[in-house]
Amino acid sequence: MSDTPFVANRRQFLATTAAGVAVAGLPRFAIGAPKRIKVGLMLPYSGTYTLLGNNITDGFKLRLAELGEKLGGVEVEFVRVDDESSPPKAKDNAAKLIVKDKVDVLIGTVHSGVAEAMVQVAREEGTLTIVPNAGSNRITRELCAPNIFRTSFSNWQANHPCGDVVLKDGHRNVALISWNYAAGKEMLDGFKESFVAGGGKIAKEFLPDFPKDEFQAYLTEIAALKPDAVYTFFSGGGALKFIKDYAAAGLQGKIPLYGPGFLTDGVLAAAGPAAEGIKTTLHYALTLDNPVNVKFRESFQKATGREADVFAVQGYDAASLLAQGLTAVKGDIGAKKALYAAMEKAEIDSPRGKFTLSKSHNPVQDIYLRQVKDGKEVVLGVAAKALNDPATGCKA
Amino acid sequence: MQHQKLALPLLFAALAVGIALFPLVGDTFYIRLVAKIVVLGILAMSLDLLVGYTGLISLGHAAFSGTAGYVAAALINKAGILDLPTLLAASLTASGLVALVIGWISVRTTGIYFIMITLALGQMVFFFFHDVSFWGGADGVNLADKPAVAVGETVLLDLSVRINFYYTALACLVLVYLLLTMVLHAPFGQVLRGIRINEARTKALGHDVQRYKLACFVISGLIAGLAGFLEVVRGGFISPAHVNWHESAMVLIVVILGGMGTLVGPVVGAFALVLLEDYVADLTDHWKLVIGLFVIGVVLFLPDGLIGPLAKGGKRRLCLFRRPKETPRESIGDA
Amino acid sequence: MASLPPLRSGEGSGWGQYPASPGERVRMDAAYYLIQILNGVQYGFLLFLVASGLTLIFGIMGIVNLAHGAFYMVGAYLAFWLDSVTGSFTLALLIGVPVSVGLGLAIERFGFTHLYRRDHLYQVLFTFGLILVIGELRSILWGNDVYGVDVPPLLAGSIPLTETQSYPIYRLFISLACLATAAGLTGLIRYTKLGMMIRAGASNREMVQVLGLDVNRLFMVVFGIGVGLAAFAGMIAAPVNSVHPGMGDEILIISFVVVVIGGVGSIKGAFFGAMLIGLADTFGAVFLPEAAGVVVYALMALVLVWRPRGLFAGG
Amino acid sequence: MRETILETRNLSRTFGGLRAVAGASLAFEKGVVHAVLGPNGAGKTTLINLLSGDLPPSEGMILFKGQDVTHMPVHKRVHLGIGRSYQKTNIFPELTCLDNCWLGAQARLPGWLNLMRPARGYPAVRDRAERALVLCGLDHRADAVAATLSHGEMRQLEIGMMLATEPDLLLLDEPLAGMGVEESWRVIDLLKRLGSDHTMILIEHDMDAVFSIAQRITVMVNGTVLETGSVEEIRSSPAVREAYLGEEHAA
Repeated sequence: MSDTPFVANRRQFLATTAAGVAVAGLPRFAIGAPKRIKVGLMLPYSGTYTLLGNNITDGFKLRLAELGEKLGGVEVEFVRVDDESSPPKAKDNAAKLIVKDKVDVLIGTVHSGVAEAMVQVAREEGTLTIVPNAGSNRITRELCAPNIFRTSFSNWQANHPCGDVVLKDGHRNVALISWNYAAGKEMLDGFKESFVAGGGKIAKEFLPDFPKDEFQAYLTEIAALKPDAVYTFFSGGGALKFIKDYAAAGLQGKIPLYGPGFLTDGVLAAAGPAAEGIKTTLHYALTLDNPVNVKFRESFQKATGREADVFAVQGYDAASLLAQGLTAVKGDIGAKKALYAAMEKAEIDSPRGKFTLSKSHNPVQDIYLRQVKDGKEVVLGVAAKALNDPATGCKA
Repeated sequence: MQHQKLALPLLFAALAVGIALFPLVGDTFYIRLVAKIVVLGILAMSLDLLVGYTGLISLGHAAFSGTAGYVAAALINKAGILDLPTLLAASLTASGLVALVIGWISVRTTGIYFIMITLALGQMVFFFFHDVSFWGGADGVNLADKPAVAVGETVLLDLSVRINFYYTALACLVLVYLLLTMVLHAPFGQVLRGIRINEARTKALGHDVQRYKLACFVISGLIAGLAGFLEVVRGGFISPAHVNWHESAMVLIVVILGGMGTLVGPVVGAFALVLLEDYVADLTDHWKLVIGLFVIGVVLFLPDGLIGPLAKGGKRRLCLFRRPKETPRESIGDA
Repeated sequence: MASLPPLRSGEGSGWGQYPASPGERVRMDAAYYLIQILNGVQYGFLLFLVASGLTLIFGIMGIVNLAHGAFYMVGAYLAFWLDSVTGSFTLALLIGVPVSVGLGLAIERFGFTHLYRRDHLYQVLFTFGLILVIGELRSILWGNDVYGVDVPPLLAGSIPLTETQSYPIYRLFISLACLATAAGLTGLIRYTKLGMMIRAGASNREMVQVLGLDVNRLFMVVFGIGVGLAAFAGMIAAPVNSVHPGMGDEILIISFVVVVIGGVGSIKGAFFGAMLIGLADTFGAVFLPEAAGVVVYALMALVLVWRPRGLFAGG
Repeated sequence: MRETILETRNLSRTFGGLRAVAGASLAFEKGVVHAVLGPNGAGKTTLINLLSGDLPPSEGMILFKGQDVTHMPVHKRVHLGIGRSYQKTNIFPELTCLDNCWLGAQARLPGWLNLMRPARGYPAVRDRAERALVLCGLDHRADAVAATLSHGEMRQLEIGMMLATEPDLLLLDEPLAGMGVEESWRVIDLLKRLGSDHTMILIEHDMDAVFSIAQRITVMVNGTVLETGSVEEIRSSPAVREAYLGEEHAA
């Protein structure tokens, strides 16, 4: 569990800080700009994605610490809700933060399904929301809104560049496999779009049920199909299992494996040699050689005792984005129009390299090509420069 | 028995009035929470008809509410139908049919076999909505809009307005309570009670118990469907997790927690569990541990539920200590 | 509200899994089918280990043990933890199985014994509570991360069949281990006094008392065996399955299906049920990917319509 | 010769290898109390279970009022007018005596899906239930919870529940099982009263009871019918004396 010292929840906080009670009770803006803002963290603190939730949280807190525990001159009070990555509870959890705890800013979440439900509530209530991970395209397309921002990526962004990569490597006939759920399909579609356009052919597409991780049957069929390459998206447990089974089935090295970076992020240690040679595209790589990243990895390591990862970065940047916005409006969270405008124009100096935001509030960022060599994620270069999500269907 | 006859209906009346007045005083969040509780209460009541009154322990109840919810969602999002009566009719028909099929297969067995089969068939429904991408896949789907009752251009009841939904749900709760009370006092209900206490003898007295059990299953499924429909309208969201057996188990907990075989108990249980969850989740990230221990505690020390003392008349107890006589073999039942 | 976009599933029918037309489906060579069958059988064996314990507990104790999958998960996490501590997978097995059996017996003593005289309902809910508690304890002890367990060096590597097709040795080992366990279990039940008690108990609990046998001890032993089997399954599966929080639930439900198909209390039923499901799941995944999840349940429904008490229901 | 109400033809039931009832061909006449005697394991209870439909026969057929009911389920036979009581008291312990009979009385309602009107709103049912209570002599205990009854009273209730279904044929399986002396006399009187205007098939160990109640007697030995006749014929039958009474006196 996260070991950085911060308010674990509302009750404890109110208990410890009289000021908190005062402000929480007072009508907001009675005295001009408030001295503090309430940030609601709606993230998974239990279940499969716990680690992601904690890294995002700690990334955010790390940036806050760097800025002297203030964002745009105002102090921050945290309220935390464990969303369990459970879509059915998503709306109630979001409502809990917005309606019950009356947070000024909502940060969340990891799971796409939960994020979409959360964003819908945020749209209804008009609460400023920053999505620090969930890549569902729809969040910055159909669901986009003036008060919805994203500091991570869109599923399309993370996969589209890989189509050309695979073609450049000379593979024309590729088998696809991912879980049969929204994120999985969006990832594969992102890849297919550029790959097929470039003349590639899809040998076959496998969509096992989420979160089934018995891949043996599919691997056997892939081996029989003998495609030039396999493009896959799994994450966490599924990713680890797939990578190991792929090697165990004797396909490693025979049929090269490609995918979005989540395939290898966070599982390299556990996967060991089985992950060797896998090529992935992502908007970040731990080994990125830029000063911000080097410093970020150190201080994150120092603060938490854990190795940083892409999720920590996304949390870290969420804080940066909010800080820039608040600075522009001198901490007056009430001045929404100006605040959103400032955030939209923000240029974030992130460990992943500088990035800006599109009209639909999705990062315009470089996508890197990485490959696993000797258990390390090595950056081979930039697969797509300043890539912008098409944002089809965004009417805001 | 005697004072139970009065105590329980009075308790329900008090609850209903309390819920009706709450919006005048309560803050927005808790009004939402109560709406959630009311819907859960309806679902738990429908399960009480099976578990508490007929002795049929179903672990697949979420299949019925879930089906109704999904059908409503699909009609709203894909066919753009917003007419409340139409949607309700369609959803209930769907949940009723599912109940009919699952019931037809499972009422032929009893005891643990019944439990297992309802669980397994419930999961089958779960995977149906989970796998077939027409329904929206693992992440679930959001409602594009909320139903309303309109005559021509004039909208009589718009459920997207929270307070409207609140009182609609409350009305349904009261209605379901009255309906079930009626059914249970009718000859039909007498036979159900007979089946719970001594199925073989009920049969020997000339009642086609299979048929009664199936009918009971379908009625329960229909009411569960109503709850599922309300839930999807309330949350504006439906996902496979709504159909998962964990959901069914939690509803079962709600029934026991409140006190089964009492109708009002399940509503009390809904209040207790939802409020507990809301409170504990604030205290610790390991709140599931607390809930788990709580469940175990209830099972071990509170078999009659919170309103057990009120509901006494010893009927549950006697039933508990009658069962062990049945050997697993018997409990596998007369197929 | 009205401005909200339409349902996601509106995009793409989902049944269009195959860009390649069916005719274009590559001819699969013999090796392919051999391996697919091996896959199905191996999965079936694993299911058998879990389901056999489940069915014994059903048949003899008359308890629906929802927590059975949790023991499978505990086994897997123990395998991971002990393997990383001791550095030896064998050692992990030797320590892990007794530990989990001990845990199971403790729960039987302090929990179930109070519930034997109660309605099934309470036993079911008790085991459901156990799932939540064990799950959270797991996340406190080992966190919620996903772990991998290395295949013991001896069994690493795979047997090449064609230039792309090859079969992992460790999976063969799993099948053999399960086969051995199955044989042992059958022997135990057929030829020992304990086995006699178990058979008696499975067909009729009162008969056990008639025979003047100590029911409580029988229950304890049976529960111990059940938990042991589940944990053992979890442990040997750990190297091929990633060790993750959801694993218990996944195996539990599918084992239910196996028991329902095989018939309560019937080891034989559990075996055939497991094989049936193992193969159905494997080939379902290949031939109708979209409906893969439903296939096994549809199969179960069919069996139930035909035989409401399962294929090998006692009595 | 009275008309036959129930007839069995070569009725048999085997459990595994054991033939509990072997080729029983019997005719039971309307308005007659017909007792079935026999030592333990003679297959008496099995015979009753076959007649009531609790057990399916292995062979043979059963005719009730000339209609083939061989494979008819229990509840349907009740509707035709076959009622039975059990040897092992089989009642609804949580319910009052009245409610116990009520459930039986309800079986005669037309249709089954009666969801609206309260059960109490069916006077016909109430009358049937109360009549049954009077008949079985428990009218004074109408509101007592069955579980609180004495053993004898439970046996009476057992019979009362059956009567509530207003059967034309009563199947009584050892109604005196495990009763004290004056308790059993109460039930014997009850049976005599019933006998005057009901058709009964009665299984009983207690010879004196049987001889005082029954008009016709069938003696069974290991599943086969040894002899059927009037009380006198049976009393004087050497075969019966040999097979049954002999052992009975020895005991």
